[in-house]
Amino acid sequence: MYSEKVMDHFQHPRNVGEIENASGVGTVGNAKCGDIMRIYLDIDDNGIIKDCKFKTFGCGAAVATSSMATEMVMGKSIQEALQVTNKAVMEALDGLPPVKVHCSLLAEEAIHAALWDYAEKHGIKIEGLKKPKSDIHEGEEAEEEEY
Amino acid sequence: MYSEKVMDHFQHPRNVGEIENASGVGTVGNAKCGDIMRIYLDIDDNGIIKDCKFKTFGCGAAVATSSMATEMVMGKSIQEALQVTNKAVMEALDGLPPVKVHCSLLAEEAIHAALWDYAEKHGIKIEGLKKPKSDIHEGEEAEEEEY
Amino acid sequence: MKKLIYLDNAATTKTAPEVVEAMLPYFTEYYGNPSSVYEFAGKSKQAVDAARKTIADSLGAKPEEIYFTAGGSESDNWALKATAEAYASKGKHIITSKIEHHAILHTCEYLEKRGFEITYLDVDENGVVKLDELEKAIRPDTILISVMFANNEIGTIQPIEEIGAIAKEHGILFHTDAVQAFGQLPINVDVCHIDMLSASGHKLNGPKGIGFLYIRKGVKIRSFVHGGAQERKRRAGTENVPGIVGLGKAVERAMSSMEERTAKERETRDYLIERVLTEIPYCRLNGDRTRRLPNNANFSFQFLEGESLLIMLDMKGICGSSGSACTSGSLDPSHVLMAIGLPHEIAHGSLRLTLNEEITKEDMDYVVESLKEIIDKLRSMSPLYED
Amino acid sequence: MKKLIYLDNAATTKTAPEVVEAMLPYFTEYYGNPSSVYEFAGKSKQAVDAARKTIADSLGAKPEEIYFTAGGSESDNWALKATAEAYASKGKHIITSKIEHHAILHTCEYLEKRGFEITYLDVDENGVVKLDELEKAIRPDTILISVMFANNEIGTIQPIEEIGAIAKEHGILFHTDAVQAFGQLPINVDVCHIDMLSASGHKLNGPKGIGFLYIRKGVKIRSFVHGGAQERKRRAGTENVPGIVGLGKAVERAMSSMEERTAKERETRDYLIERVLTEIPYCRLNGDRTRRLPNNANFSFQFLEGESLLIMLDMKGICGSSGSACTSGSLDPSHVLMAIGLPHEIAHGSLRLTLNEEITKEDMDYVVESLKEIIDKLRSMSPLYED
Ligand SMILES: Cc1ncc(COP(=O)(O)O)c(C=O)c1O
Ligand SMILES: Cc1ncc(COP(=O)(O)O)c(C=O)c1O
Ligand code: FES
Ligand code: FES
Repeated sequence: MYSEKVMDHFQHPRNVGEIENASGVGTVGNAKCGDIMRIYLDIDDNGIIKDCKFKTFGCGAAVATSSMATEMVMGKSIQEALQVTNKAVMEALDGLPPVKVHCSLLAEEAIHAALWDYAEKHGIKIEGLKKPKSDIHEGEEAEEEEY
Repeated sequence: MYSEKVMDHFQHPRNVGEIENASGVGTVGNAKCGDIMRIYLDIDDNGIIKDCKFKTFGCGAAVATSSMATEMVMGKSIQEALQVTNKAVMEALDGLPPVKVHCSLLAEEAIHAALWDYAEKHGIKIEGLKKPKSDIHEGEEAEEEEY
Repeated sequence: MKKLIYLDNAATTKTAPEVVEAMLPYFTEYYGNPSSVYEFAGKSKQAVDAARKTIADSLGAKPEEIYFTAGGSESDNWALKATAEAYASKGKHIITSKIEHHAILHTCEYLEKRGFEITYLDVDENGVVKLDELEKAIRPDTILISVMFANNEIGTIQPIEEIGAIAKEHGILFHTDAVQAFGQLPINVDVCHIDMLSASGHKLNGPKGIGFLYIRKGVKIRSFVHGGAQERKRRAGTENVPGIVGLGKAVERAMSSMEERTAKERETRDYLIERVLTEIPYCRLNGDRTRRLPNNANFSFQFLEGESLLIMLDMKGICGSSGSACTSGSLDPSHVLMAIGLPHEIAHGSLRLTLNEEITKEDMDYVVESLKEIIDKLRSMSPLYED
Repeated sequence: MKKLIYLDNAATTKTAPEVVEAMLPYFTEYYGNPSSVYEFAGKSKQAVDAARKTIADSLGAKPEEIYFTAGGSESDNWALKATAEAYASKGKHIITSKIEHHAILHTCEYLEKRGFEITYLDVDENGVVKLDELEKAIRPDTILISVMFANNEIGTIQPIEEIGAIAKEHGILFHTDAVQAFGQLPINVDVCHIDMLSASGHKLNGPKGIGFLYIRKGVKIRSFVHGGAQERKRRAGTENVPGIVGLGKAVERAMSSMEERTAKERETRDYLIERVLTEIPYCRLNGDRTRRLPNNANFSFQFLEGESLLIMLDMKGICGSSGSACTSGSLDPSHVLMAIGLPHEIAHGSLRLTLNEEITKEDMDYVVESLKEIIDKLRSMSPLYED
């Protein structure tokens, strides 16, 4: 069902945990399945993500995409981090089954939420970042036809 | 599907053939399946059935019941022959599958038709014998439920 | 063992030993439910996917257009009933033929009782559907044309490509019951514009109790069996994994051997037809002489009745049929033989012999000699003969 | 080979080797179509009749009340849809429960769209249908009560005898989905006043793709699959002879071993439940502690999610499930766990382990140790834990 990369990240998730006094924390829930993800960011004065950790209550795909997403944003600038979309994460994981595409949105949205938290705390505005919803719905991906 | 006795009479039908100048000949068709049976009777002056032959265009059960019925009426008086009902023939054959019960009516009706022919030719009336229909329908037997 | 010449391959076939072989591991080793999460069940899922792909490839279809069912009858019921439901708002008229299998005809009767109107197309004396009648039967409210690919009794192959073209031209869905044709004839669903196609495993040396319905992507029919999310939510029920694997293997086998196998069957069959027609009087071949399934021969012998003939053949170790096996509970003469215009008593004396690749000309010699003897005997008992 | 502890016997079971053994001759040796006239097919017919008798005997039913189908889902669909059709003139109200299998629930939804009204009975916190609610739900136009014999997720056994008595008292037909119970619990259709009963072969070490519907004589439902005259004209399609034979053998096997087998399963299962409940914190057992299927355990572990748990168990060679296999396409939490009142996030962390007779206490020790390790790991990753 899952690719080898997904299984690897699921079995050995990178960057699990919390960051004390994080620069930004974002928690999102997935309205579709009820799963929850929280991301902690440590951002230095140059706007570079120095550290990133996550906690996930979710399926295998959720764990793996969180893990991969934290790896992908690490060391990046805020603007670069905004490019880490769920599609990019999925590609890096060699894909997800169609029914699991929505799980990858959790990671993307949690990063956005953490960045938003950071921006609010520091009173700045991040170009291209919209206020995250606490519950995300997916819109893009093609649903399996229902019969 | 068929009992051993039915198979025996089917494989080695008794009294197949025609009787020249028969005392009575009866032909009946089965409205249900389209099959046809003809019975020839040779009746002596004392009203005893001396010989009996048949021809059948019909299924295994039709052949076997014809064969058995001819054996059963042979040597009998006309009144006794009237007692050779399809039930009696079926019993003598150790039964027929439900869907084949109607076939046994052919033999009974053919005997009746031959006796009627005999009675007409000789200008007599046989007690208890009704004018046979050329096409017989069954009424008695229980139909399989249709769903 | 008693001699056995099995000539009823249109009723059902022997499951090929390699098909059974392929199925076996899925009973006791990889018995997992393909819908389960754990890796162990992945084996079952892969096997199901592989079979689906084999079947799709054999028809020029996509794997996601193949839906497994319990057999031809379920497929036929599904196609007709679900189309009727899904498209009822567009119209309530369906066109089929007079010589369909009962799985179609009785389903049509069911639909008639529920307000649908069915046109039953006539066939010519060889059992070929009349295309001009089809054209004329089409109405604005026609939602479906269902015509079988080849007939199970007389083997006649229908002009499916032409029918498909007509259906397409009028924007009407086209279903074909290919239960007899699949595995015997090459079929491409695109070439023939087929929207739905029914097939059954046990007719092509696969297992009984498994079949499929091909549903072209975009056709909006729903489930016939509701429940779990199997078969892309369109057909509920735990997948019959061994059955599906067996079906896949049977299709692989049938496709790769088709040319050679059917050539051999055709030759042996033609030898039989030739001998019967020349050596047995008062006899006719039913169905088209050439446009017929390679393994099918269907004769009518005057002055005798089919069941007696069958039983006597059986006593000689020859398995044949008269009408179709599924209707042997019934006493009516074959609706197919009536539709090609045979009178009742001739239809009654019909015999279908359907070959497989193992049947030889020597077998046929034995069959012909047996037939001659039996037919003589039955005719001598018949009140219709020598009248 | 990798360690494999198969604890998903409610999803499907291994086909017993003696069942496969019994089936084999009917693939390649006695492959005849049971409806055929010749003697060769008699072997198939006798085998089908024998299986039918075994099954009927096991339920206290008559052989002619057993109709073979392709499995539990078809049986459920047939029972509901055909009753709805046949009795629509009497009324359009059906009563079922909130914890039925989707084969029932989705069929009910289908009927709702077609003008039927369905009452879904509540269950108590153990998953037992509330009899007083049932009494209250009955109306003059109620035509059917359908309540499952035992639940597939939490194993709760329903008060079927009482429900049957209520149905009978009100002259309402009573169907029960016994797919999980049949073979695990003794069932007598007369004692329980059951009018229709669904069962599926692969849940009791029989083959997949075969099941049956018991229909009490006199119940006027018609065909679901129309076509040939098989199954007393009520279920068309060439009989799946090997499947039927296998089902017969599986039933024979299940009935003769029931007492001993279920006693062993119950003991091993209770050992598991005891250890899990005492050794793993934030955990509950779902379903009734004693009124449950002998092989079923269903736990909820707080702060973690089911799929992750399943995958990690899988990596240790343990096959379990969360919700039912048939719904694993879906993301909704189990409707059964919701119906017994679990909040969403607890329902989400549920695990069903269903045993077979081969599972030992040593296996369970391994399962418990694995569970502890995995649950620790998942909880440490959870944003809900130690909040
Ligand atoms: C209670 C119940 N009913 C019906 C079914 C459906 O049975 P099948 O998958 O054999 O069609 C199942 C199992 O999936 C079940 O557990
Ligand atoms: C043309 C045709 N359609 C449908 C069927 C039904 O198939 P099954 O018996 O596998 O359900 C048959 C065979 O019986 C057939 O010959
Ligand atoms: S199913 Fe909820 S995150 Fe994947
Ligand atoms: S079926 Fe016609 S006489 Fe038996």
